[in-house]
Amino acid sequence: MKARITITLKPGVLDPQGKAIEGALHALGFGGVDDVRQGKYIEVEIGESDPDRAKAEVERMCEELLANTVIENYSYELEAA
Amino acid sequence: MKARITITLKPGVLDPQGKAIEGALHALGFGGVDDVRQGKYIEVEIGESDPDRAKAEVERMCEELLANTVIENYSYELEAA
Amino acid sequence: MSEATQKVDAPDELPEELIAEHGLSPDEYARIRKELGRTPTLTELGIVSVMWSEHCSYKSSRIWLKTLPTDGPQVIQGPGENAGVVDLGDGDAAVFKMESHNHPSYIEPYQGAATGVGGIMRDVFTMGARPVANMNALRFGSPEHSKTRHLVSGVVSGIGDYGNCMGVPTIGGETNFDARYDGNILVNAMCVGLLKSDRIFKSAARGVGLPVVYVGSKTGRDGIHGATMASAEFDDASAEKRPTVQVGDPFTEKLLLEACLELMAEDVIIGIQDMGAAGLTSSSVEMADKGGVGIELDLDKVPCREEAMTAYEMMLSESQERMLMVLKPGAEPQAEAIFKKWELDFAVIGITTDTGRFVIKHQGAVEADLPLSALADGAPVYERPWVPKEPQVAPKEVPAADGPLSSLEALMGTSNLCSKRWIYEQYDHMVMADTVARPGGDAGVVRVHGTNKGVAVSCDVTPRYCAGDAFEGAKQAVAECWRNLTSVGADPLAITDCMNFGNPERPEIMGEFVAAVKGMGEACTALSFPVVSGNVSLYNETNGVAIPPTPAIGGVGLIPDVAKMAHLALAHDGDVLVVVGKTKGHLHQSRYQEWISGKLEGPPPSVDLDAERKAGDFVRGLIRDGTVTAVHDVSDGGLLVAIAEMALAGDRGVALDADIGDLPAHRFWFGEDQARYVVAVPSTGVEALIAAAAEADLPALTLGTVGGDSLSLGAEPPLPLATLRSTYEQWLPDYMDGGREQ
Amino acid sequence: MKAAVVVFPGSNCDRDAKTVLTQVTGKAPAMVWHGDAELPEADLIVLPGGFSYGDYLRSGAMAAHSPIMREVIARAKAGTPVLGICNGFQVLTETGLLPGVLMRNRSLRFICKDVRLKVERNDTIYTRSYEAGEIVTIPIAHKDGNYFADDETLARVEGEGLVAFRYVSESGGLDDDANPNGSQHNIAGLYNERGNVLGMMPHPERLAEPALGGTDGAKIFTSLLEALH
Ligand SMILES: Nc1ncnc2c1ncn2[C@@H]1O[C@H](COP(=O)(O)OP(=O)(O)O)[C@@H](O)[C@H]1O
Ligand SMILES: [Mg+2]
Repeated sequence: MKARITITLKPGVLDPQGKAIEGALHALGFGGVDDVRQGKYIEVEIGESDPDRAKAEVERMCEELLANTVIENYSYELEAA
Repeated sequence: MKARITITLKPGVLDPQGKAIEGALHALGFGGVDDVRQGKYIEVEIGESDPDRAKAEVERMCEELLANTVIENYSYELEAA
Repeated sequence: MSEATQKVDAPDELPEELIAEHGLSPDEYARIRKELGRTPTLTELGIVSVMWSEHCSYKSSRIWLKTLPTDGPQVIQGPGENAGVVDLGDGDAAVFKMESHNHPSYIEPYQGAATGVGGIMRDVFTMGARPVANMNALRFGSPEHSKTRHLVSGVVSGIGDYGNCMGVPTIGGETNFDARYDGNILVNAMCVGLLKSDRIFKSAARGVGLPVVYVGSKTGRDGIHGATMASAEFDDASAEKRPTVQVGDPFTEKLLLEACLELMAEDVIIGIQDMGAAGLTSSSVEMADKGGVGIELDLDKVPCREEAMTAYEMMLSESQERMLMVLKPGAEPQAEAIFKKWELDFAVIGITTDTGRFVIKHQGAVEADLPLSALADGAPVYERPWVPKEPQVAPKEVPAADGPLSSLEALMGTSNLCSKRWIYEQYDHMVMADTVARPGGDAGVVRVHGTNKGVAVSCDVTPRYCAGDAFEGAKQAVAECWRNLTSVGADPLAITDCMNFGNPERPEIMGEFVAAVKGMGEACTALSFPVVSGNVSLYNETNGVAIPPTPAIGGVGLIPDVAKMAHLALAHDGDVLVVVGKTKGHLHQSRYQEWISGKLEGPPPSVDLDAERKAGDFVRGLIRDGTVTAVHDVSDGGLLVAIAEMALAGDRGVALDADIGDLPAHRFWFGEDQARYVVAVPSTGVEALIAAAAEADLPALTLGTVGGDSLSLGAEPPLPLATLRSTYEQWLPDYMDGGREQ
Repeated sequence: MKAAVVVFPGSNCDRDAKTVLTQVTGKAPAMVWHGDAELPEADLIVLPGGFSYGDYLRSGAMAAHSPIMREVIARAKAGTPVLGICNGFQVLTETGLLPGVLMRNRSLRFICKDVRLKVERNDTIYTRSYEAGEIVTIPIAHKDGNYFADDETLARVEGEGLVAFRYVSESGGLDDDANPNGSQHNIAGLYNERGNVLGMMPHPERLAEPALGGTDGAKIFTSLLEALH
């Protein structure tokens, strides 16, 4: 199965990249833009076809490595191959 | 409206980050993992409520700044505030 | 597998467009057909096209490059290997080379510049050296051009991210802004490495039946046609060529570096060659050609990142971070263990043969079977027609602005004379903990680890001079580089070069190239400063408009004891500044002329190589015997700019009171006459210094006294250093921020 | 004093750490490859600077999961001094041995330059050769050194005096101009509660010799030598 994982900063956590993008967008004339936040997107092919087990596996990956749960949240979608 | 933008490397473009993450996941015991690709996820609040105009604006942002269209593709979803 | 028993399945004919797309002229194609006695396969066409491209074959430049001086007692390895090697004494040697990544950096500045840095470091560690210093020479378009800011930002972070991750300090460089580079920026990267002179690795694959080994990253469809692209002129459709951009992976290169050095400590490598432009093709052809053997590759063994790659794609891929080696038979397991430890791919993909042929097999078919002689030495060599440039007539006198100090203030806040701190602070210039002279001075200096010897490095060329007169300009580039090394107290040893020019098929461009080679050659000979490696980048033009001739020079020197190194920062109040060398007030093609009249015209300053040598040897002597407390050569902007740089670096003012004789003040203070140095000397030593200069038949003139916190000169209000500093430091950061606030 | 320097794939200040440790202690440290299961007995463990795993994903994240780190964490918890420099600091926060995270610099750019630091206290094993409140010069070289912690953590860190170094101006002021990367409270280095773990973004090993332009960095190592002797 393929997992599409989105990792975002928790609300309240400073986001220097998001802020810089926002500034650059304003400079390019996108005046109405606001609240820009940057996160990560990770696609992983997992060798697991059972949805429950796949779910458990993806969550473990996120908790252990992909996200720093002190500052980041994650969400994901699973898609059968 | 809120735009959720996902930026991914074009197929075939080397993804050193994805490769390294894959290696680390293997080392952590996620043996079945394959084809890891890393991209970016960006959330933007745009001061535009008309869906067509919002679409056009987000696309222009992606083309001009957010995505490096030489090596990256982008996709997005719009969500009313 | 040494006999190619199978036949090549060649097509009857190849479409003309296909041949043209591969950048081969009808004549060149006819030569291939004749050589083979049949039509080439697509894979063969690809192989020949990259090997015969300007980038790999040097077909337009070769006959001229051969005229350059390449010898000297200090030279261990001249041009012909991956990098040149010079002797540093005690068995130490420095390995260095400069290379261009111009076209890729224009198309994708971050990745283009990053992979350029990665490529030049591979050239250096392929020789068995540990890279210890990087330099970068950058030419951007006018600051007003809409793409410039984006290009600066991408190029600088690309260079930084790659070098920083590798843990190799970037200790200097140069940066110019000039509208003539609007459509063709130049990104030239230089790397210096250190090794023991009895442990140099070369690329020749000597011996038959030896395993050919692939290590590093996997092969993907990256940069296919990169080498031919680098040799093609830009046009407005070049956006179409975008997907050929390669992505760099500095982390993998760091592992590759460590793995290669670990294997090199063993006695198992016969030849080694990095895969740069034209990847597997040019690396294997070069190794076989230099070793005088044939080579046969089995592409089924090549580690691939993507599925269903064809022989054509594998042979032309420019995926980064890969190396090819020929090992002693039986050494494979030992080598494999090292590369596996570093988590890198390792595959035996071929064997050397006695057939003299380049044979490529893939999935049971022979995809190519070419005589090696035709690919390397047999590549075309052109004596392209060239015309010399009309000598420049000096236009009228350059007008004077109000006062020298107010002119200085304005000049120091221009794109070309301002501080490049914004750039070099993005480069880790201290990693390896041997950087004894950081960027901001005349040359960067790193210690030979564990000794007190220093290796000084500088990159120089003044393109506006070369545009005025390519011969004098090229002489000046070599002389300035020699001077910058001298200014820190080094003995200049040798240079590498990066010859950036327009389309050589135009006789006037070829004329610039010829003049530049001649000028370089003359200067290198006169200064005993031979060329040990280099690179040529032609076709730097867009829609028929070429860049100014830009022969970038990268020089390396040796400081026997870094305790006796000189620096430009003024160190003591009360010291006296003295200019060594003759001030004539040449203002044509100067920064002052550009600023006051908005034009660069007339002949550049001429370079008297005898005077250069005399002044340099004299100043180096003063540094070695501890006479002087600060040294700076005079270059862009002239005397007053040099003095201002010394004052800012030392945070000490100067009261100027020079006797300028009959020269108008603006010519004295801003003229760009060559062969000059400003030195600071304790007041008690001034007389002796002036006398020694006279003895050496060198003009020397006192300029003023160090002290205070401003520059003062005549009746003009003094210029506070704080004011000058903010002008000097702020231009580049303000410019780069401008994108945000516009 | 016997030191061990852990080498991760992509570490690049391991040799610099070795050089300074050898100079100061007179003994070469053990260089330990990350994949080794065994960590030798050591009075000090150093996690050096560099780009472990290319700093891909998040700086320090993958190194924090290296097999050797299990042992490093155990030793740290048992009281062995662990010094993380630059990337080593990032690894320490990723393992949770130190609180907070090091985010991308405010400017988003890599910064390499000398900075002024205030030594907050001199009653620790790392700083006893300094004066308390001393302003010292040590270089930084990083892209991700922007210290961030939530308010509660920050209050705890300050309350317990865990800040080791802060970025300051020449005169010791805590102004924003002196803050090179946007770190909260200008934090440049941090101790754990027990004081045996120190993470710092600046590179003391790079200014530990007059020829390199200064010696302020050496005092960290002389302090350790004295304390652990
Ligand atoms: N692209 C760059 N990268 C690193 N350092 C640079 C770069 N451009 C300029 N510098 C540094 O800025 C200083 C001034 O450069 P330059 O005026 O070209 O020196 P010089 O006139 O002595 O050749 C030098 O120390 C140089 O190394
Ligand atoms: Mg100079």
